Amino acid sequence: MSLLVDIEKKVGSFCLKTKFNTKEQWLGILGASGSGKSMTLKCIAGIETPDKGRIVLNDRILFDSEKGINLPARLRKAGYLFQNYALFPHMTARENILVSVEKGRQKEVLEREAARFQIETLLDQRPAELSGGQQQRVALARIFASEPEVLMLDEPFSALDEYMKEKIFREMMDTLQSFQGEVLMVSHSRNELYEFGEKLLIIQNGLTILEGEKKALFEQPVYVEAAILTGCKNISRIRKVSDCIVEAIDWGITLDVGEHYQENIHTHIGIRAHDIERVITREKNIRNKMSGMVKKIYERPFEIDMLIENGKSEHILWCKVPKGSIKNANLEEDKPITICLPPEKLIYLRER
Amino acid sequence: MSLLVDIEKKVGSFCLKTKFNTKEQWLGILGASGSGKSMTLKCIAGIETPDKGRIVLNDRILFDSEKGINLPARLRKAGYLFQNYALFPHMTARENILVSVEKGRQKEVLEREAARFQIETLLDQRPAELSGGQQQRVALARIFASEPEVLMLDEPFSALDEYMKEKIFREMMDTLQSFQGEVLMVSHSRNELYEFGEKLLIIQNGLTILEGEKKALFEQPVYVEAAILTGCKNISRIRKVSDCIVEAIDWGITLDVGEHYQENIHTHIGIRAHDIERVITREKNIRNKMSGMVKKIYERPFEIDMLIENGKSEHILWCKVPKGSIKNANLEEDKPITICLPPEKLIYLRER
Amino acid sequence: MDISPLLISLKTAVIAIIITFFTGILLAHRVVVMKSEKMKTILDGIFTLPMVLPPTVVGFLLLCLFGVKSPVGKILFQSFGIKIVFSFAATVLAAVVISLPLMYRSARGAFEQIDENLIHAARTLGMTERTIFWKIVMPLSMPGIVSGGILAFARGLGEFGATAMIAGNIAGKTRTLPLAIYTKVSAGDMEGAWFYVLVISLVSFIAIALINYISRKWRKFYK
Amino acid sequence: MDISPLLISLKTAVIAIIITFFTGILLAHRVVVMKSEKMKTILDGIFTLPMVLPPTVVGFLLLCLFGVKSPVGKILFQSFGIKIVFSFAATVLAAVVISLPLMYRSARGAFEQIDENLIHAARTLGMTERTIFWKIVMPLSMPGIVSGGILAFARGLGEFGATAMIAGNIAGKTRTLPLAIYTKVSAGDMEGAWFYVLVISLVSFIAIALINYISRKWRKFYK
Amino acid sequence: GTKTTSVDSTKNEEAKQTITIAAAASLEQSMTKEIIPLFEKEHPDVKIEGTYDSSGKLQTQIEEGAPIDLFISAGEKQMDALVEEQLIEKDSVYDWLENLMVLIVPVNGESKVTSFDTLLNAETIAVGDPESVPAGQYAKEILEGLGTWEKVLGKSSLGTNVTEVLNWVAKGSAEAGIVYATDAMQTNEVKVVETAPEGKGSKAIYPVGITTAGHKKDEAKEFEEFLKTDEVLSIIEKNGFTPIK
Ligand SMILES: Nc1ncnc2c1ncn2[C@@H]1O[C@H](COP(=O)(O)OP(=O)(O)OP(=O)(O)O)[C@@H](O)[C@H]1O
Ligand SMILES: Nc1ncnc2c1ncn2[C@@H]1O[C@H](COP(=O)(O)OP(=O)(O)OP(=O)(O)O)[C@@H](O)[C@H]1O
Ligand code: MOO
Ligand SMILES: [Mg+2]
Ligand SMILES: [Mg+2]
Repeated sequence: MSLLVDIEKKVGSFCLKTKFNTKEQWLGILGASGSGKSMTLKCIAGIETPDKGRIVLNDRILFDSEKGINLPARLRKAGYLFQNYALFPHMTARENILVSVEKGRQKEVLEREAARFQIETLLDQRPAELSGGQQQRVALARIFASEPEVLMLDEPFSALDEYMKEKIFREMMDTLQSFQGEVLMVSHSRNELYEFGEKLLIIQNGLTILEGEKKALFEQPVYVEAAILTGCKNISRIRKVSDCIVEAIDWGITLDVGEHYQENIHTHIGIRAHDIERVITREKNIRNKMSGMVKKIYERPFEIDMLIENGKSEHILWCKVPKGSIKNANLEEDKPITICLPPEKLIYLRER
Repeated sequence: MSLLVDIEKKVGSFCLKTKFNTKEQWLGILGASGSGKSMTLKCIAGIETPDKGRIVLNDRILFDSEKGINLPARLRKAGYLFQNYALFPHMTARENILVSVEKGRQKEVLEREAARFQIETLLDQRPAELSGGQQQRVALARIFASEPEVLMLDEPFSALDEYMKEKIFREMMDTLQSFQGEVLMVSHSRNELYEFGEKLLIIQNGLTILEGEKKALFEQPVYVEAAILTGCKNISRIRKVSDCIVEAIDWGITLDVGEHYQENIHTHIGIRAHDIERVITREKNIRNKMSGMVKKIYERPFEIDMLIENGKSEHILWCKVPKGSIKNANLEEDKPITICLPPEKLIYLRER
Repeated sequence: MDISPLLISLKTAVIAIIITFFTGILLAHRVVVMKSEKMKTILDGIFTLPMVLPPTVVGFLLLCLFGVKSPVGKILFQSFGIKIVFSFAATVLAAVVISLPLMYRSARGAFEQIDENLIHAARTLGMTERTIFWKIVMPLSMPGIVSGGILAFARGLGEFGATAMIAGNIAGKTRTLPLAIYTKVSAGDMEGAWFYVLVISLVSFIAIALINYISRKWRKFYK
Repeated sequence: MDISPLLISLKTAVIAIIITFFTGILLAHRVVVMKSEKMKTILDGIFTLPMVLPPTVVGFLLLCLFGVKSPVGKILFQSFGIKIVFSFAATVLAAVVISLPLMYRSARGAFEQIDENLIHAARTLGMTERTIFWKIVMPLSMPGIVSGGILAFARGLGEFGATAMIAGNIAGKTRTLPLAIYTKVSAGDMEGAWFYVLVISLVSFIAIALINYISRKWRKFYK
Repeated sequence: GTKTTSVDSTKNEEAKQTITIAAAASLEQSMTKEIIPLFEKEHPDVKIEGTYDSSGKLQTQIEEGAPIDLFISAGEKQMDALVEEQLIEKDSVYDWLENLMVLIVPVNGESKVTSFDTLLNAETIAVGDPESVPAGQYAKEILEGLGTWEKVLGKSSLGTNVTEVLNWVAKGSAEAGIVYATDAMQTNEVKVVETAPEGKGSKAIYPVGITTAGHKKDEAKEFEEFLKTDEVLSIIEKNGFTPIK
């Protein structure tokens, strides 16, 4: 089981250049809105034709511009979940699901998929009579029913409610364990992708900027753009001050840096909102301590988000603390606060 | 500024009965997939006609079945963000946005909205040439450009990447501060809704089951269904054992209950995954302690989710701990663990 | 009043619409999936030709093509003993040729209005082009197809010039309602003419109501 | 060879298609937004009537309606000095009446194929029904409208029976190409007939290519 | 007795010979209502089908191989052409009837046209197309005889068939027209102001002929002979034609 993709395509002023290779590993594709995620999947599915390159699925050449091969979408066995579902409006959910299932197996397949996606009671409704989330479930069931070799999910959970999302996600992960094929999932939810698979591809402006182990990429996203995509909320340009000391220009502070910092390479520094710690003791030897003002507090069910203003600069640090910890007692807007940016949590970055 | 809604509508076997009243307060609408959220908004927008009831916006009667009033959608000034955007496929983004703006103000409005949603470079593209997220931004800009009196957002952020989501969300919150109208937001993301406004409406199967202050609702969701929607992952039926002691049937343990428990009313008990604590000391007098096995660990960027199996029962408790705390050192699958369910964190529920 | 024109017209129109319907749709589909825009325009032109020529002239051309002296007519007659001119088959032939452009063009318009994403989705689900055509394209283009069907049926029912030329005007055999009306008018029998005008209007009304009803049931979902 | 039929035909077809185009679309729109399905079917029947009657009969009815002896014709003549019969206006009238059903039905099919959500969206954005019609409905139904336009133009260009009846066959004044072709064929002047057949085919080809080209440019986005 | 007859008659029905005649449209009424039923009564073994249209069209159809056994033309030109092409048996052709040409005007209103001499007072004149409609051909010949053809042509609308010409005059589209006497009888919306003066084109000759391609020569011959009977001729006369004895 393997999928090799190495394609180029230009549409309008947008230029796509994707290259990756998976082998019995699920691949998550992370990228900003408009970065070319859907386009990549469409090329694999055979809906869009790349300008050049090759796509090979399990030793079957789906596309090869040099050999002039371009397998029709129908024969590719590439299940693609359209971002807007593309359900057939004139068919009931049942008919949609069974559209590509041969007569003899319809009952079995229908029962299996309807149960999997909890749509037993909706089978006689047409797409216009289904809610957004219900439509998505029917679309997923339809793809599963067609038994593809590679499953490509374009934001599969965006329209599901959180309960459903978690439920279907887990169930899908379980089902997919037995799924004998490649799975690609496009998402801009780093949480989803983090849970999803081991491998991650990060796309930016049509280019694959990073490919690798998800943990490594989350810990060390290398590029500023990748850091933003993996959810790093605080990023600043840096200037070297002395050995092991840099100035974070956008935050207006100087920082002790760790061993990973390389002067010639790194131009930016980042820290995740979760990693900024509040300092409440008067201890002196805490490194990278900073005082500021709480500018804004956003309360979430289990977390508190704060925007912290540095006295010296207008720039703002974003900080997340779990609710209920002693560390966030007496937090109030427009009150002073002391935080620290632990050197081991700093991420060193460069621009592409 | 106020919006009063009190409507009934039957479509197929689905029956909608919504009633609420907002007054210069933003209202979040939370409900499972297919619960009638979109339908409610469509009735307000004038796309669907309720069977009976009234809708009054700022003293303008939009609909009144008794008086026979049914204002056409065009005059309602109700901006509705369609779940699938409903952009006009033959128009560029620019034309879509300006579709309802009078000639003299086009330039100004376009600049304002394009900047707000960061779509300046996409203005000449048609919907088919835009990615899912880009389409959504254009649709949002189009609604803002039409300057409605009530803004209804149907899952406005579902197609945005997380960076954009957070950014646009914050910006929108800021913009909306100056927006002189009601705002309704439908979502199944409790996080989004929690941040969104003070008031919350919880819909289940077409019925408004709860309406009130979001904090109160999150703390005390009253009904099992509401608890699930607000993200409570662990819920069990209960049976009274003795004063202040109940048996949580589905978890297979007995629990000390707090003062809020009322025998005749409550049939279920719940606890949020965040609120389950790991016990690592040998202290004896911790209440509601329980030993179990870690069945599964899901790692997320900043949290760890665990499924914990009780020795006595098959049933599973879902538990979330922040990463990096000492409390989750040495966590491994298939190892024993001790947790406690703090009585003050227990939620007492009943079925509708 | 002689009702044979009604029967002949009904038989002709029904057989003709069946042929036209499927042929028109087939041609339209072939043209729509074609890549070359030039080819599309040329075929559009050819298939529309029977509409710009006076029906009598179309009839004349058909006569040249299918007359017993023509190669086609000769082969048909000598090999199969089929003589098309002045037979019932000729009324059908005339109606088909004259009404085909309507079905073709309407179907083409309808096909072109379908959201391509749905076709893509169908392909990735492994559906063959044939299945896609019958299960997706056709139902989705129903409103346009129905329009085409109504137009083609009406035109076939009302066909006169070409029919008169190739099928003649033989009472009880090839005299359709339009020919009967024409004959009555020519003979100055206005009462008889009005009668047939009424009959043909009624037939067309009923047919349209029927088509509308069936198609409405079929695409009720669509609204 | 006399080219006046070409000029007359061109003038007739162009003026007729302009009238037919807008009238047909207007009627279709009115019918589509109508609530009652019964009313829709009845209007469908009425608007399709000119297609089922032999054109000569339609011409005869027009003659009864607009002839100098008819009330309408009398008023027009006595009050405004306008005599429709046997004038150029009559060729246009015939072409319009005969081709209107095509435009009407095609436009109706096209309108019915539009995704209603887009219309809803337009309404909530505060667009008036008129703006919605021109800016949303029309462009989205382009393929169907173009089909209707091509059909109506072709039919108007090829109109013969009704034209002959109400406009007469006055060389240089009301003799259109189809009439010229008919005359030539009847007279056995095959060479002359072929010449005019060629001319009319060419005109229709060019018109179709033009319509296809313009509409393709317009709706290139759509694919 | 009776039983056998009925059996025989059904047998006859199957054994019946069908011949197709093509006749000028103006003959349809007389043919279908009276002459054919009469013939079929006398010849129970023969069934007659008729197609009626303008003679020009019928000529074309015969030329293109339409299965026709007997042709009755409303003009000698068409018959002659077919004989020339050996599609009609020369020997079978004979002149059956004549139809006089008349000048008509709409009934109501004062007409500026009272005779062929005042024809040019009309603004528009309806005549058949001389190229394709026999009535037009005769009209042309009459007017050529009177020396006014060229001028009339400038004011003429040329009908593609006689019905059109008649209707144009009946509805007042044209102020005058030239048609067959039999046509003028069909409507009371026109009145005859003058019958064409004796001379070239003053009347149409209706010749009858048997096609060479027909398979039912005997029956066709039988019918052709039948047309000459007094019974038929009196019917014809009643309908406005003049038999040629
Ligand atoms: N036909 C086209 N012409 C011009 N540009 C296009 C065309 N189709 C797509 N694009 C551009 O290609 C880019 C990639 O689009 P794609 O749909 O792959 O984005 P995406 O990564 O899936 O984004 P999202 O998460 O918002 O769905 C976008 O910037 C879009 O504007
Ligand atoms: N025309 C119809 N006929 C029958 N049932 C319908 C019709 N339209 C909607 N429904 C049903 O109404 C219910 C509510 O739909 P609605 O779109 O309001 O859900 P929703 O709360 O917006 O869900 P989601 O979050 O998935 O979008 C659904 O269960 C749907 O199946
Ligand atoms: O235009 Mo025709 O020849 O009367 O059907
Ligand atoms: Mg996308
Ligand atoms: Mg919804």
